[in-house]
Amino acid sequence: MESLEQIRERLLARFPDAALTVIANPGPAGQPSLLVGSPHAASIAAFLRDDPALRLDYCSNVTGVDWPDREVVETIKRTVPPPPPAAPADPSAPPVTPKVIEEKVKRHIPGYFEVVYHLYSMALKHGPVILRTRTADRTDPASLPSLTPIWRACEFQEREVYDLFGIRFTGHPDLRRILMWDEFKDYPMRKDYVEPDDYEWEPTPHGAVLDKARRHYPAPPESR
Amino acid sequence: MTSPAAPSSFPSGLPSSPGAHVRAVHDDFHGDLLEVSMGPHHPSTHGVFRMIVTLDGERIVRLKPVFGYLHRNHEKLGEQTTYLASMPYTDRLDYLNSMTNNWAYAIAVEKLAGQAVPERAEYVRVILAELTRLLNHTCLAGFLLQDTGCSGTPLMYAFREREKILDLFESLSGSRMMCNFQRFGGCRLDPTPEWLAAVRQLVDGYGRFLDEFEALISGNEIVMARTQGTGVLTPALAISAGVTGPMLRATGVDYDLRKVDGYGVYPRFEFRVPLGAHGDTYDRYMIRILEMRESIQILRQALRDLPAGPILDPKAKNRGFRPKPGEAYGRIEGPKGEIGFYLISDGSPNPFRYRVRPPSFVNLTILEDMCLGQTVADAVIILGSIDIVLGEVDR
Amino acid sequence: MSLPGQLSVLFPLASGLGASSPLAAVLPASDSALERLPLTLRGLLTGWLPASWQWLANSLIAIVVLIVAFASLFALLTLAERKILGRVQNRPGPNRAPLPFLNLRTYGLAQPVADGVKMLTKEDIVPDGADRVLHFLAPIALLAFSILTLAVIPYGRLLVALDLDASVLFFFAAGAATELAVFMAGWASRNKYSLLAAMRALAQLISYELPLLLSVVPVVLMAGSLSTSVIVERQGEWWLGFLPRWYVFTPWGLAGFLVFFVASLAESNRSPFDLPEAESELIAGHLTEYSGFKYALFFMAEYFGMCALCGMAVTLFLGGWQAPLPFLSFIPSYLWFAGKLLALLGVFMWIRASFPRLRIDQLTRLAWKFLVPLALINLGTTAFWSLTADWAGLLQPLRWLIAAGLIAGPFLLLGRNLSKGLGPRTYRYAA
Amino acid sequence: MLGTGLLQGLAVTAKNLVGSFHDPERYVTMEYPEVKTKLPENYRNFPFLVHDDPKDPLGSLRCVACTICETECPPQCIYIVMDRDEKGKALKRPKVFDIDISVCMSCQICVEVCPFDAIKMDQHYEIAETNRFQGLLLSREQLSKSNAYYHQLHPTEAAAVDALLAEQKAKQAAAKAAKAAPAAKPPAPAAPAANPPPPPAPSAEAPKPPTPPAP
Repeated sequence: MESLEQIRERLLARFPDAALTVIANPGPAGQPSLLVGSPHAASIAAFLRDDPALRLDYCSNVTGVDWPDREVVETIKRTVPPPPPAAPADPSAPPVTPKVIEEKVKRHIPGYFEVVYHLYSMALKHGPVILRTRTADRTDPASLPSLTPIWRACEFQEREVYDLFGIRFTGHPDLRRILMWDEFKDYPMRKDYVEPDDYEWEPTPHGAVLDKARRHYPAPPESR
Repeated sequence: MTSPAAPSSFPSGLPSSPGAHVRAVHDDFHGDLLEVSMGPHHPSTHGVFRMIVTLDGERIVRLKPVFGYLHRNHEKLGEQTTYLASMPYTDRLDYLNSMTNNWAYAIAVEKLAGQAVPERAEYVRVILAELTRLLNHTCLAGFLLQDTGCSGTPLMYAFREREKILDLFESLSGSRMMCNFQRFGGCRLDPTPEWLAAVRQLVDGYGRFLDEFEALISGNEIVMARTQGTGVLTPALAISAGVTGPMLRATGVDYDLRKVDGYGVYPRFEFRVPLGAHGDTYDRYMIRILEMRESIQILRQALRDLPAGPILDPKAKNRGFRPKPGEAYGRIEGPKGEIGFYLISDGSPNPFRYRVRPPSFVNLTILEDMCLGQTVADAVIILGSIDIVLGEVDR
Repeated sequence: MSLPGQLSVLFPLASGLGASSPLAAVLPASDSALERLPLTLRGLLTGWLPASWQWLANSLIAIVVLIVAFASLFALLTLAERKILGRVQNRPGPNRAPLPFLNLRTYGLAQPVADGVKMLTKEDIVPDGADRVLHFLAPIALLAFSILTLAVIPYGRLLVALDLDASVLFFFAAGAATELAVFMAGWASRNKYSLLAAMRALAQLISYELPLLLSVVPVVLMAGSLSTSVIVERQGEWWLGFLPRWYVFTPWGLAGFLVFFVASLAESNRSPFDLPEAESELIAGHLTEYSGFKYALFFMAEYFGMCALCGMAVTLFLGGWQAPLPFLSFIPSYLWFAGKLLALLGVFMWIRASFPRLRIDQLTRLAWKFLVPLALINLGTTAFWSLTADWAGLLQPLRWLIAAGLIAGPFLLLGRNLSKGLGPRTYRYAA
Repeated sequence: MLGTGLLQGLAVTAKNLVGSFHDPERYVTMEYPEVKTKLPENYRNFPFLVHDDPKDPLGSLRCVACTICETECPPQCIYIVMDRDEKGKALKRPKVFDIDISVCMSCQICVEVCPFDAIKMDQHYEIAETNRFQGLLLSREQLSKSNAYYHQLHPTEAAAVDALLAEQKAKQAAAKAAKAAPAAKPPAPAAPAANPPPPPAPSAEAPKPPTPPAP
């Protein structure tokens, strides 16, 4: 299979105004992914599915990821040129290595929602190509294009992402809650989700939960 | 249902099932339709699962699956516990196949952390995974035939054999169903020679059980009448809907991750991948029976070639495990289909994002397509042949 | 038939006045004491009454004995069914209920008692908005009709509660009414599952009443009577001096028996035709909203119906109370009947343990496209058999061959047509 | 021919019906309360705490209240409070050690992470309780079981653990002896005597951390 860079090149040739970024994966798994801008996501997905060299006909996994606002402290290594030697070079002295200074830079990354699609090809038996789409920020209602018209496999998984992350998929034929009940209001997989404080009394020895339980049930239901 | 009725058709250009024309017919045409809510407390929905079935006589004109009754936000739990502590939770996804769930999770974490696995552990994992496949397919065949109204006989035969496998799991891992056996970089315990001998004995006897089971069922005219030609799934729809596992192969698509990904030591074994031609319920049943026969072959080879050596990588770390930032998607061919775990690490002891790709959940997508135009009785069998476990669907 | 005879059909009370009433009949003295035991006992009980009262007392005794005997058989059968099902499934079946007050476990023999107590003490729930009257009447109607069907079966020599000239007709008329009760139950429950079950029950009734009746017609033709007692008497001869001449041992009889057997499985809602109560899709079908004693009545009626149909099959095809071999005639006739009945019931249970359930369209297709044509063709075979009754010598095997061909040919052709497109498959493997 | 498959099926069920009377391969039912299966050695069901001295079950607990198991427990069902003397000095033994077995899922992770072999898996499975709330919250008194009991449940594993502990003890004693004679040689780089014994080397069963963290 082509590398992700090559795929990106071909996609850019086809969709010149599409926003496409390859996102590196720093971990040992080394599976980079392709960030696709929302306006072209559906047509790019259709291209990936139908392109004879790729034929990514199988969308295995659809995931939402909630990236909250974060401060990233990045360590930037900077090479400081060594000071000019005061004395004439001593051949026996070790060569002066350039000094490396580590600087800590704080960077604020605004939060966003992300949907990750893992694509494989059943016809050509290769993969994965990882697609990502991102919202601009974490404000409600977050909205992203649905890929269900391209891969039916997204139908339930996008519904799940909608249910748990609150990302609305435009173009989804049947966007309803799937795991939570219909009357449920919040989106539980968001990082800032606050659990409801309505525990049943339980004999937990743990301080925090016990406090909560006490607030609701001053005495255990059947204290013996 | 309080929510408004779902749009009755999918966008054009989407591969659709043979029953799709029924979907297009407006309900007014049928006159009075009967809406039956099958479940969540129903004898054959395999757990707390509900199907809102609209019937024209006994024919299904609409079917909406409703689930989530068992939802406990498994993925949130995974984000709030350490990598190791998620392992016992994966047992509880698909509680029939804890060994393969463990393995899929271990593979994802090993990818994430770049952890090597000793050879002996890989072989033991294959043995356990194939035993799990036998276990799952045996159970499924029993449940499926129970759904056709067999008064429990095939189910009891299936459970009789399943108990033998569970006994093996119990004597190895300490628990019958919640094995919690795999670790990042190997397995928790080394199987003893006595245990391996017991596996050998089970493997030798399993073919006989399958023969008897097939004599009871596979040639039975009633079973054939009930299952052949019902719940047909086309290969195009199956691929598009991300259907995996025996269900996909029953439609004739050759896609087995053991061959495609060749994870673990599977490339070293000789086995065949049975393929169906019709994609109906009978094919889905028979493919599983044939897969069991292949599993027996794999088990024989794995038991023969099992090397000596450590069972857990010496560098493996379970407590205080903090993989480097990054992400990984690990998947294996579970008995129900592709079970995958998608992990994003931010360098902390807990995964930043922990996602399960559950095969039964995705396979349920095409339940309605397969059921349209069939009768209520078929819907029950079709659901049975999808092979869902609600612990995994609802997570 | 004479006028008093007709009267006796219409007004059973009138038959008691005639001397020809079977209840007043006496067995020939040549029979053993054991054979005459039931009649002797009855004579002891009612012999001292004046003749006009005797008839009434005898009828009451017959009713009580029938109900008590079949109620205890029902208790035994529920246990036997669970035991057989258990053993087929490699488990012991119920074996824990101790005998009341004794704490003695006798292989689960007390299980029916425990079940009965449980059923009687359960709350009787009627769904809100259900048709209370019909909901209440359905089990009663079902049980009543089931008991009616039991009345015309000859349980032994001269042991029949109601010896009508047209008892076969009576049997099927009463038997058909049981399905009405199922429909009542399904309709009155105000439950969608029950309603579906009721619709299924009606479809099943209409489909299977026909082959059931058609399979009986040859027997009636050959016996020349609609009376069950006469039909049994006709099967009492011996072929070559020792082979029983039961109807099942003729080609048309075998075919008729098989059709009757399959149809009676369907009529009694037994697996593989237990669609009205298909537990995997319809929870419990028409029984979904029944509990407690009403449920027990349903259960009981179902077993009564099963016993009646098995009894009828024994009567019509398996020689009724006749012994299978001449030298075995010393065993009383009613014991032979009981043995055959239990064996047939055992086969019912065996089948239940082995087969899955058909779908409703397949069920009706089996009836209309297989059983009905087969039964009709069987009628022709019977005609052939009766026309060639005087063929002897070498013609005799020829007669058998032709008759067997007349049965087997259509069976194979119809069977092939029925299972078109179905069959074992071969599978390919990925390269 | 129509019906052959059905007859074949009937033959199988008949074979099983007869087989269930004489063939133990087929008749696998065990009548539970009277007959019990022999549990495999590895069987696990709920943890218990090991103590060494049967006369002093609470004082001789191996547990040092390090709370590793408490933090690692996936369903968070363990609750530990360290025992302290009047001055607030840690006594390296638990004052409270509660396990809520209505929450516990018997995953054995506490056993795996324990560096002191103090917590082990029990095999007691008949734990029905009438008191839903307090009956399933086991305290340190209920959890404390003797080493002999442990040997009875898991003989192989217990023997290995005992050998390991004896080895550690010997090492500790050697270190102590070395410390007692500081003049002879510089103090060994062993752990101070006051510290708990160093954890065992990673074994095949459960990898142990290199150092026990401070409580």
